[in-house]
Amino acid sequence: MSAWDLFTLAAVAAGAFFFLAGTVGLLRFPDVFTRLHALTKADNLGLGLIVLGLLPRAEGVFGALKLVAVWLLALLAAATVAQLVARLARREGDAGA
Amino acid sequence: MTALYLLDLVLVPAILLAACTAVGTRDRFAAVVSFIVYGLLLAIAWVRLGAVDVALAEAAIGAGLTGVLLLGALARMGRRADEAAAAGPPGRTLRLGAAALGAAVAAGIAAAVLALPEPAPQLSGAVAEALPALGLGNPVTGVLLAFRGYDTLLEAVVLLLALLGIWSLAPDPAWGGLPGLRHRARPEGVLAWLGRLLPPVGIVVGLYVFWVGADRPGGAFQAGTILAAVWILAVMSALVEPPAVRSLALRLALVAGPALFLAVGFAGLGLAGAFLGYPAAAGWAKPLILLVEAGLTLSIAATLALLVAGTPERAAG
Amino acid sequence: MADGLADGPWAELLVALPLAGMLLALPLGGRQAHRLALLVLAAGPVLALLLAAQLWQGGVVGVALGGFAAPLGIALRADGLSVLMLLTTAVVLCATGLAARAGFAPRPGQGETRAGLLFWPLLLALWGALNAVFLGNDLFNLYVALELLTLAAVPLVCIEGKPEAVAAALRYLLFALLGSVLYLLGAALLYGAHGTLDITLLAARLQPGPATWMAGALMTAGLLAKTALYPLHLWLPPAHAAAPAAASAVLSALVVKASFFILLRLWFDVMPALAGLGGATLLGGLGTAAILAGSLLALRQERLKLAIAYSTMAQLGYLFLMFPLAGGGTEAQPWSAGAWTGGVLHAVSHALAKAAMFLVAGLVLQAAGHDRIRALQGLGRAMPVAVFAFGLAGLSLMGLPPSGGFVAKWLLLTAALASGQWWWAVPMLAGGLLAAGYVFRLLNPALSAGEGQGWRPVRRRWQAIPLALALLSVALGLAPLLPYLLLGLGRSPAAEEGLG
Amino acid sequence: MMPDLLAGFAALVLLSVAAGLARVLRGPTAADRMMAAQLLGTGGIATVLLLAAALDMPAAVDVALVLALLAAFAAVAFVKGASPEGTGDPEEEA
Amino acid sequence: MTSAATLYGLAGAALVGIGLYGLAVQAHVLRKILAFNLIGSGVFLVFGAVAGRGGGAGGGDPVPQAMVITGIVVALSATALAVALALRLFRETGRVTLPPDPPAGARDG
Repeated sequence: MSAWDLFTLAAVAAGAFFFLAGTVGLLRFPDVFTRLHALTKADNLGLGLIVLGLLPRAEGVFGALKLVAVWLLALLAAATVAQLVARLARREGDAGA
Repeated sequence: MTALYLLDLVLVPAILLAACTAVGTRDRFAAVVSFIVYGLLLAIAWVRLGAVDVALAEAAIGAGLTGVLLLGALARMGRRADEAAAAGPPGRTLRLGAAALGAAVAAGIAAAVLALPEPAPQLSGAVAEALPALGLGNPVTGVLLAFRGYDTLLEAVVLLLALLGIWSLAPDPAWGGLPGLRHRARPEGVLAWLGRLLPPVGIVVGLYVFWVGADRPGGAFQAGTILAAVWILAVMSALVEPPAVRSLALRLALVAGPALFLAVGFAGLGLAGAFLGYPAAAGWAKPLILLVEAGLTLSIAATLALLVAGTPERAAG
Repeated sequence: MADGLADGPWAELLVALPLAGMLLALPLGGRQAHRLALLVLAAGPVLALLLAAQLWQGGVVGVALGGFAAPLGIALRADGLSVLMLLTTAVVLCATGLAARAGFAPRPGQGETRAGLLFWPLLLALWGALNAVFLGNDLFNLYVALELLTLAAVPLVCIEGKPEAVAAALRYLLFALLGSVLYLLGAALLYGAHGTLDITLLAARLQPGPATWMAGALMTAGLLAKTALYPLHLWLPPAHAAAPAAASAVLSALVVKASFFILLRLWFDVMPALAGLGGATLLGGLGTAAILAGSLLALRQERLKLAIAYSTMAQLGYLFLMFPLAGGGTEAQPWSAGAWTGGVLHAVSHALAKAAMFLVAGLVLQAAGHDRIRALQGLGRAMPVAVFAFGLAGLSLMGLPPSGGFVAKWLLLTAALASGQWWWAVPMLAGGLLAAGYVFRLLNPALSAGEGQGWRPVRRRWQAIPLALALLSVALGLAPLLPYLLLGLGRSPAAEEGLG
Repeated sequence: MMPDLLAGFAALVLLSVAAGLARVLRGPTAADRMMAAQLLGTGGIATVLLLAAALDMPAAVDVALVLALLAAFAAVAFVKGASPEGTGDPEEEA
Repeated sequence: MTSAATLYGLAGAALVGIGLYGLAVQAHVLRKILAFNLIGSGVFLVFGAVAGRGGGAGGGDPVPQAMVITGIVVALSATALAVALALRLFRETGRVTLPPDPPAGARDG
């Protein structure tokens, strides 16, 4: 097992840990805003670390760029959801109150 | 690889659980969200099975467009109480009967799947043998565009027919007008921002998926779906309006792909001696297939986008 | 010349031409779509006759599409049964196309209208789908063709935009989708077991086993839902009654026959052994129930179109008597071919007669503005030709000589008695009597001497269209030899010698 | 060795996000359900990437790319779907 | 690979069962459409099992894979039409369920 493999494993393991943490937050935190807070941090970091870990194994520069593009797109989606869902949650909260 | 079975052990129950949730939960919104998650899990399953072409189609269509269609319809039909809820949960007898039926059918199919012969009879060999003559590297594209091109031709027409069916539901005064309702978005808001940012990226990804389709997983249907999705996003961000259905340019875009496919098919009668055939001369088949795929990508993108946009409801200005 | 004709790509054109017309109609727009459609429809009978000539001269027509032979590619195959169905389809569609001008051709000076545009590409697609079904020799391709058929047929049901038609169309769509997904599941299992879905190859390779039996059961169930066999008939009467008359004519005459046709292919060509499991008797029993229930319900309707739609449900029942009558023991049976031919002739004569009846119903709606049977007194004097056509078509439904329906039922009856299964004769005779009952009940007010007040006049040439169809349905009984000979071409061994 | 480990991590990531299905089911608000779906989406993308590496199928990265693109699309559709008539924008002041 | 493909085929069988249950039990039209899609994807998984059982690289037999892609597109077409019909029904009548079965021998349509 080469040093790159060890790097891959370490990064992937860290990424998996963040996913686990995100789920725990989603399931255990008391209200929608704290859940949102936990979630957006966790899953983006998780995916980022996994992408980072897989970079040495990518097929060429183009393959590596694609991996990074995947992460950026996911980041974008998460940011949008965070923003819009927060608004929505506030409105739903208002309506519920 | 034994660890893959670990993945199967997670993935298969998750798929079944998502399916049960989609069917069983009271909350309709939760049901549709479960369904979208279910589509995502299926896409992973197709990757797991090594069928990347199918995974792409499932990711784009199953998880993407179908979910969006259902979400949009749910929003318009209202999540408030209605006669479906008023009727209360389905009766016990019905549920038991339906469960018994479902279980019996599933057991029958499972028995049949388990009884399939070993080694499995298949056409991989025949496809691999005939593929080089077409100049293609992706066997699935070879099957879709050449060996079973007739299926694909009919399928493209099916897609268009669904759109005609949806158009046929328009109120007469709105005929010729714009499909769906007008979307709103705050001009400097996140929606509008995303609507400006994503379409260029999506177009690049769509063209890439189309282009690689000849030699590795990808192709017209997956690419067309991606292009349709980013266009729908632009509509939802209130950046563009869908075209009026009386527009000639739109109608030409809708029929271009299947019409081109038919034309190449007729040309095959003369050039290859068979309807939907490609000339045997070296190097002719691949450009023709790419041409047909390009036309199909355009038409599929236009058709899918308008399928989601819906019935014409607003008279054109 | 004759050689050139015999070698032409008629089978391919029968599928491709309607689709090309459909694609062209959309950019052409609502002012011209009907002209294009009628032009394309007019080519139908010609192409079908050319294919018949090809079959007559060279035997079963097989086409490997794209030059790729099965199992890699998809084959089209035309035997006598296909050609007879294609001919019937071409004739019925020409007639309905002509009749539909009344409702769907643009008025002078009017711009493009919704129905005025969309009806025509939908009709052309429906025709292309029917041809694809009758020519298809690949079970997966037949699935795609069936979906094409469904997606063309459903919008036609509600193209006039009536709310009850929308509900009927949705119910129809859900039934049809369930049917095709079950069919597809069967196809998946068959591919898994045999590595091909080509009907000819499958017939040669078929190994009985759990996968094959399950596939047969699933495909049969799916096709029965699409054919609206009792008790899966619930969608049919509202859909066929709510559709505009020209569409009802095609739906009742042809669309339900398409799934039945695939059922015939499945049972007689692919897996004749299915019958050995009592399946044939079950289908016959369901057919019997359909004949009785459909006829009784037709007798109770107050609306003309609903009554005709319930009669379709009943008449479809006869088709399923083919299965027990053409089957039975283990050795060749002389009556099998008779039963098979009788069933197919029944499908054809019913198609012609039922299309005529629905087109008459359309004229009635046009003249009276409603189709309440009791309020149609004196209609016979207002539109004698149409009422005569309805009567002629009724003869065929009752199975009275000299109609095509008579020959068909006579062949089935003979087979029932010859095979010693006399009990199948009972529903046939009862169904004939009941058909007489509902046809007379429908005709009675029209023939009575009521005061025919306020009918809008209907030109003779519109009335001539259903008359032509009804006359053809009768002529089938006067000259049954030609279709009989045609049907013999390329008939499967199971159809000659019996299932099982 | 390496492929096995990567596949194992794929299973682990999938398992942890699949638990989010409970939040889809339980809610209580639409926002909760959407967030859970979002987590499943991101985790699904990670799973696909790990699988692509484990099975040595670089083409499967394209699936992750499409999923990531459509994640944003689905997010917008979710938010739209939660607004009346499905056409609004939660950022508009109602 | 072979046994994994079979496992997913069995999952497909279960999905068909779950979908049939939903189709029978749920009254809301959109829920019925959703259930139909579950059945459809179950069938596709059976095709996937058929394709994968052959072993080999790239998901095994490409023919069933192509059939699944065709099937996915056809299912989407049908879903879109069904959704449009459901919306039209809702606009016309305010109903989100199909009207009860037509009474046998209804006296007046």
